[in-house]
Amino acid sequence: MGLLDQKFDSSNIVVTTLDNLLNWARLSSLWQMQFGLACCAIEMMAASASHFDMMRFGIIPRATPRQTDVMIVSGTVTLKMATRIKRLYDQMSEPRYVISMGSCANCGGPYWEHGYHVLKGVDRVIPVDVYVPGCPPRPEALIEGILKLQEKIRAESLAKKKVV
Amino acid sequence: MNETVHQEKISPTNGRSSTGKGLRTEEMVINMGPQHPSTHGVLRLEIVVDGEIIREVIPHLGYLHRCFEKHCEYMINYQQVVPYVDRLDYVASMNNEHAFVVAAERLLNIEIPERVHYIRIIMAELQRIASHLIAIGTFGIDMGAFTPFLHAFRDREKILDLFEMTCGARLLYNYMMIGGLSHDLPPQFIEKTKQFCVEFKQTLKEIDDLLNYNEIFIKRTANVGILPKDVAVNYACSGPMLRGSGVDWDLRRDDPYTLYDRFEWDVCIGKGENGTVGDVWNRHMVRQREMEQSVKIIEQAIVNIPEGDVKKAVPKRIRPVPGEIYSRTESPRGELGFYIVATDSLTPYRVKGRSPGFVNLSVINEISRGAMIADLVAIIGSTDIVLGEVDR
Amino acid sequence: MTPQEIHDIIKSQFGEIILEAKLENVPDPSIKIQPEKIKEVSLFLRDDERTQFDVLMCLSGVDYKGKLGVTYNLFSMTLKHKITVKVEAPTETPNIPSVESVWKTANWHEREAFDMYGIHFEGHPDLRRILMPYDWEGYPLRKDYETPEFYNGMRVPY
Amino acid sequence: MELINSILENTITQNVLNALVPLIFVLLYALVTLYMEMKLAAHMQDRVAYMHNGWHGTLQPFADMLKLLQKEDIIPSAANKILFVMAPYVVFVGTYASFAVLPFSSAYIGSSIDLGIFYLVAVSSLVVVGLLMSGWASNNKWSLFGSFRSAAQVISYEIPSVLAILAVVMIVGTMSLQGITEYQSGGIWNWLIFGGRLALWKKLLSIPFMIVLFIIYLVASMAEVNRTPFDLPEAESELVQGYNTEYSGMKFAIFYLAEYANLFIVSAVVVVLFFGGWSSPFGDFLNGPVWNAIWFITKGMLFVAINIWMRWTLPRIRVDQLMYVSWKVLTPFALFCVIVLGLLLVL
Repeated sequence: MGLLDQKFDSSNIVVTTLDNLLNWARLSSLWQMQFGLACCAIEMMAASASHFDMMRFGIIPRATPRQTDVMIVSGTVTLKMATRIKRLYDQMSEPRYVISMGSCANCGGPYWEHGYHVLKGVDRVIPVDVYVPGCPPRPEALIEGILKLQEKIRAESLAKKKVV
Repeated sequence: MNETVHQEKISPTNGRSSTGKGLRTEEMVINMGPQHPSTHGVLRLEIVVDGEIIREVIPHLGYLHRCFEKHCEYMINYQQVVPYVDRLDYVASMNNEHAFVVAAERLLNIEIPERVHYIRIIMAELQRIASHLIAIGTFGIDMGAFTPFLHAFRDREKILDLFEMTCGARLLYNYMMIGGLSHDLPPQFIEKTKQFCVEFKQTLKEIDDLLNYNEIFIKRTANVGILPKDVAVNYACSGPMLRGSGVDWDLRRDDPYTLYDRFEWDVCIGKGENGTVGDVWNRHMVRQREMEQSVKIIEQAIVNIPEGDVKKAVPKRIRPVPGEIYSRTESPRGELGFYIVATDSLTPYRVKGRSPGFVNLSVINEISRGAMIADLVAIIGSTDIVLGEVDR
Repeated sequence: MTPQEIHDIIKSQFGEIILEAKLENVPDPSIKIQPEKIKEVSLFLRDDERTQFDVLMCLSGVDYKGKLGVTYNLFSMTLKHKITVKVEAPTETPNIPSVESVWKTANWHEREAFDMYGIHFEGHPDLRRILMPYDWEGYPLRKDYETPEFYNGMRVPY
Repeated sequence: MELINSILENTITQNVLNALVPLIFVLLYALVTLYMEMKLAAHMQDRVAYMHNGWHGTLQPFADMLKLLQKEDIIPSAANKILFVMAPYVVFVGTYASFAVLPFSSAYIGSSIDLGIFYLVAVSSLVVVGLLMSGWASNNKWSLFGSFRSAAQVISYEIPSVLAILAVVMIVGTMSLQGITEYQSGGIWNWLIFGGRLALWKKLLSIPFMIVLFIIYLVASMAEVNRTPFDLPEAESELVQGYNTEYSGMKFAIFYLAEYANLFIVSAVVVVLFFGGWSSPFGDFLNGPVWNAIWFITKGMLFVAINIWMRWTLPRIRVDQLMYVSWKVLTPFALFCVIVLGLLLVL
């Protein structure tokens, strides 16, 4: 990789354009894992249904983690579920992104104090790219979160990033 | 996804040959959930199958156990429980709130104005329609028909708009208070609701045409997952699950809790037009017809709604008399009860939510033996569980 | 049938097993009986012509600090009457006969009470945890329960 | 110059060039169909679907494709690696090889063999092998279910579809797809759905049977390409994604491509068998090699659209019902039609 790294390090026009193209492809075809946990899952469903129609941005729900790019952790993560979420995240193929939707997934939400069985934030088990606050966030908020994720992807550089 | 690790319980039938004649086949244990498109959330089922035929279903719950009952014991007062109650059955929050405030009012002996009763009934019935729409839509997806789901969600948005103009929230409202409501109805609410009732009848017909009387759909759901009357009663099933089995039972009529006895409407029961009473199709159709009845109730309620102050009876300080109570209401999924033990402190001593989903789900092993995997999906869809209230 | 009559029927059938009865001036009339008799009483209440309690609406465990209680909310669909039956057992030896064979619905309710309070239901066919993970320690809804610091390497408190 | 000429005249080069045409066509067609499917579905569902990438979301399929190229290619550690890697290619080869005999126009056919339709039926069965391989190699119980279902389904539905083909071959008297198409040229009235070039009374008598055969073939072909209501092998609500559950990135893209290509093949066969192939419906008007290709692709896409319409309308049927439909409904009806048509031809 050494030679390639050096070549790509000084980003010339070709590499930049290629980067832009690849980033554009990634950000406009974010396939979402069809995976709901709790209350937020209903809002997530509403966001992909007729009224809000997330498919406008190229977001298609897929049932299997292998073919998905973004995992929307929508709802309360319990300790029993946390290991499964970790496993699902491991099953996803790179490049993969995580949106933590709702207060519960961000920090435990209303269950932060006495929730003996609630994981206080999904970022304790998997890395999170975008946090969407709200209990539950409105579909507009989720779409905003996705746009934020797109911004993040736009700034990435595949050549510089070490792809696993 | 597919977890091959069964650290929790290996079924005793694993690897045993089936008793059928002819070809000797091995049974296989497969794991469905917690992430599976048709378990309606985070239910996990361990299925013992022989080919595609199901021998046994072992449900594993608790993937969404959010310690509701523990939280209730730490609240400052009873009113603070209401937001947590919202999050039990998150597709029917208004009904949950209704159940809890009715229980608390019985415990505290509060008389509330008639207007509050009427508004609560309107909200509960609108929410019942919204919840049934989700049930019907997702059931369509389980059957492989994607379009009815989107049609259902499109019309659900109209109800959510009504809720939003009333209390500002789309899904979890925190609208009802013990002794009253947090807001009165907004000015345009009555007209908009009337308009919705008119428009909604069209949707009902659309769903009938698109899904309910589709030949493939009937073939898929009739005579599947038959739940006989006596089993349903012994398992204490409730709601559409019980009525689908042909039991004429609705708490709104048979154990009236607010002013439901003032309205004219019918209890819908499964009649077995396409197959047997108590099959999946009947349970599905009970939901469909209940939406019509809910529209009927709403139409009567918005015409007769009296004037009044919705916050008049809200107590400044809730201090209950020691005692205990079990109060139940008819939520879209069935009998939602709250068992509350009160001491003289301001916090509840013990709150137990008797959720209909939890009880209805327990019958699943009984009714899905001998069915196929595709039927199991139909059966889960027809029980219409919401894991938030199953696991609490 | 009024609660008083139900109380009298139980009394005449089983003798002195009723420990306490709150029948007047309470929202839900309740009868507290000896825990070891609960299964016989349940079966009797379900099958007797006069009572016919065919539905167990709810079964809840309660921690009374020092004692663990179980509350059975019964209802008859045919005769439309209700009664609450209660039993209590000491926290150290919380053994209560299971009513799973009387009402199937008790199966999961009892598993939940076992999960949350550690009440041991004798004769239950499949008494294991239902909501908490199978390797969880302690009974979370007991009043003296303390949340563990870690579970499976994950920090539990905020 | 001579070198170039000799290369161009070389038969191998010509064959390669000939083979490139369908490949390019498949890629373009898949992109168009992907877009069309989502837009048609969205139209039925009161929404807009792809909108933000390119004009009305037209660039969406390109984005999907480019993204799938970048995805990590996972081979599960417990999988049978050789079979797992081979499976998508076997599926694709099965579909791609079928394109060799599709008569796109009077001037172009990849390979005009006399046993065209026979070859097509044989080669497209290769897809089943690929699906079985993928399901078995994934070491995933859901995938296994999916691939077994698909094997059972494709093999059972081959029988009614072959019977329907048999009837057509009986009337035309050739198995060459180009021959079948030429037989139907000369206007809409000569199409086999209207009995082809038989004598008038025979023609009128045969029309109802041809329509039944057409429906039988349409249903059977839908089952062969695993589309709703016969999408049991990848039934999302039952089997997660069925046989392709464990596939990611490029391998999944190839499955996807093969599925769509297959869809076109069965639609094209319907067109060739019953709707005059590349021939213009107006006799000699709008006829000619280029117009032929346009007619062929238009007719094919029409049936693709019908498939899409079905998919987003109907629920899915169950495994036992699937078998029932094939063995107890379609096969007897097809047999009956074949016998009647045979009698008609003998008279």
